[in-house]
Amino acid sequence: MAITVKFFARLREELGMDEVQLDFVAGLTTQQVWQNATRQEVLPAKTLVAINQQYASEQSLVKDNDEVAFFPPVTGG
Amino acid sequence: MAITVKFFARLREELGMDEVQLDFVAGLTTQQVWQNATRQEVLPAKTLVAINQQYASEQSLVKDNDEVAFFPPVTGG
Amino acid sequence: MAVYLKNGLFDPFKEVQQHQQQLEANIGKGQYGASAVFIGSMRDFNEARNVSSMTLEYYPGMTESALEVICQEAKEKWPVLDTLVVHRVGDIQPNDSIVLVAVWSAHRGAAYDANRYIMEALKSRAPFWKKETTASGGHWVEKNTPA
Amino acid sequence: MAVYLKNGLFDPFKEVQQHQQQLEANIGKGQYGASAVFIGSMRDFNEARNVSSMTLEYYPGMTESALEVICQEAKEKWPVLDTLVVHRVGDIQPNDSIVLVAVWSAHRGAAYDANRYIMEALKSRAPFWKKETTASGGHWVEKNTPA
Repeated sequence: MAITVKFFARLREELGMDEVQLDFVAGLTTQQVWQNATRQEVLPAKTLVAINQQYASEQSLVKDNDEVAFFPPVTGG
Repeated sequence: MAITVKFFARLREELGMDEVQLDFVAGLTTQQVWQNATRQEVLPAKTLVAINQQYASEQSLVKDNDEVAFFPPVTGG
Repeated sequence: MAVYLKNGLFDPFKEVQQHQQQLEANIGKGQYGASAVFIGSMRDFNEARNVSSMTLEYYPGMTESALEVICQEAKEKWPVLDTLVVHRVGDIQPNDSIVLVAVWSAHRGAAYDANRYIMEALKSRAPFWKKETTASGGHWVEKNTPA
Repeated sequence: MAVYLKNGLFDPFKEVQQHQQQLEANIGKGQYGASAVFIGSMRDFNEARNVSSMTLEYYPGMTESALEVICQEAKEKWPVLDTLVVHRVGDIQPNDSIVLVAVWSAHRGAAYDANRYIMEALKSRAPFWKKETTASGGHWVEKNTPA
């Protein structure tokens, strides 16, 4: 009964963590997972969210065993 | 006092000549040079014309020592 | 259709040639008439004036699948015979190749269009993040340049 | 800016690499961020079903200058650092490279746009004529395929 939360790039550096395990609580959105994981009220503007390596929204619901990731706008290529 | 007339590709094959020298006559257009060189009344449709290796029109005037070329639509690349 | 992430220098022309040989082995020679290749490389100036090096972070697993989805979309939109994407990760020096996109098709329009589609989608959706190092320290690149 | 006509096989990737080395020697490394390369090659099917070989006729002098004018136009329209055009003439076999267009620039938009501009202009204005050979004899290609 857990979820994995990952942070990348600037977010990873600013939060000082790249991955954290949280107990699973039914009915949470990614936005609420962010709050629980970081103890920050709001997602920084333009933060991108993925669930199980697919893009998702702040309102997407998180299921048990999900991998939730937060990262800044991408800058590859 | 001469001009050079060149033919390329299908025109070259159909006319059976790739280059001919004509006496220079002042005031001729490329269309008239075609007539003098080939003894054909009209340029085949879509024929392209160049004077001194620059695109020209059927009405362009030909000067002494000019190189006039006639060729079909290009198909490179 | 192939996607590779490389931690270390790669030679984009060698990659294209090798992939093309595989393609010819698979579908026969004389099948494609057009190959469009794009190579993005690291300049020594960007948001900061003098960039001495760069680190490319990525999201193992998601980055690969995002690139595969993008290439699949291109194949659905245009009559493409094959695609190749190679992208650097890790530490990068100026003038190194960062990204290679190659598309093979029968006619040029599809090759050009699909190649550019893949590059634009990669720039906006593939999880990569650049951190540039200059004399004054490191900073994250805020956003990609528009096309 | 270079234009070459080749009577005989050429390796497009080697040509691009050689030209790029020259470019780096001239302007320094780390100056260009984008290279767009297009390669057109001979398929074994075209207007006729099975094309066994092809001959490319050209207009010595005018063909080279037409290509140079086209590349110059591209440099005036977009912030391009350098261009390379290589085109085969003479006898060509299926799968041979026919044309190579390479463009180097700081950003990808200019590289893509200038490359395609050069190819489209080349197809419509550069004096080359293809004659295909099939089992039933030779015939002149009537017109180029649209993009």
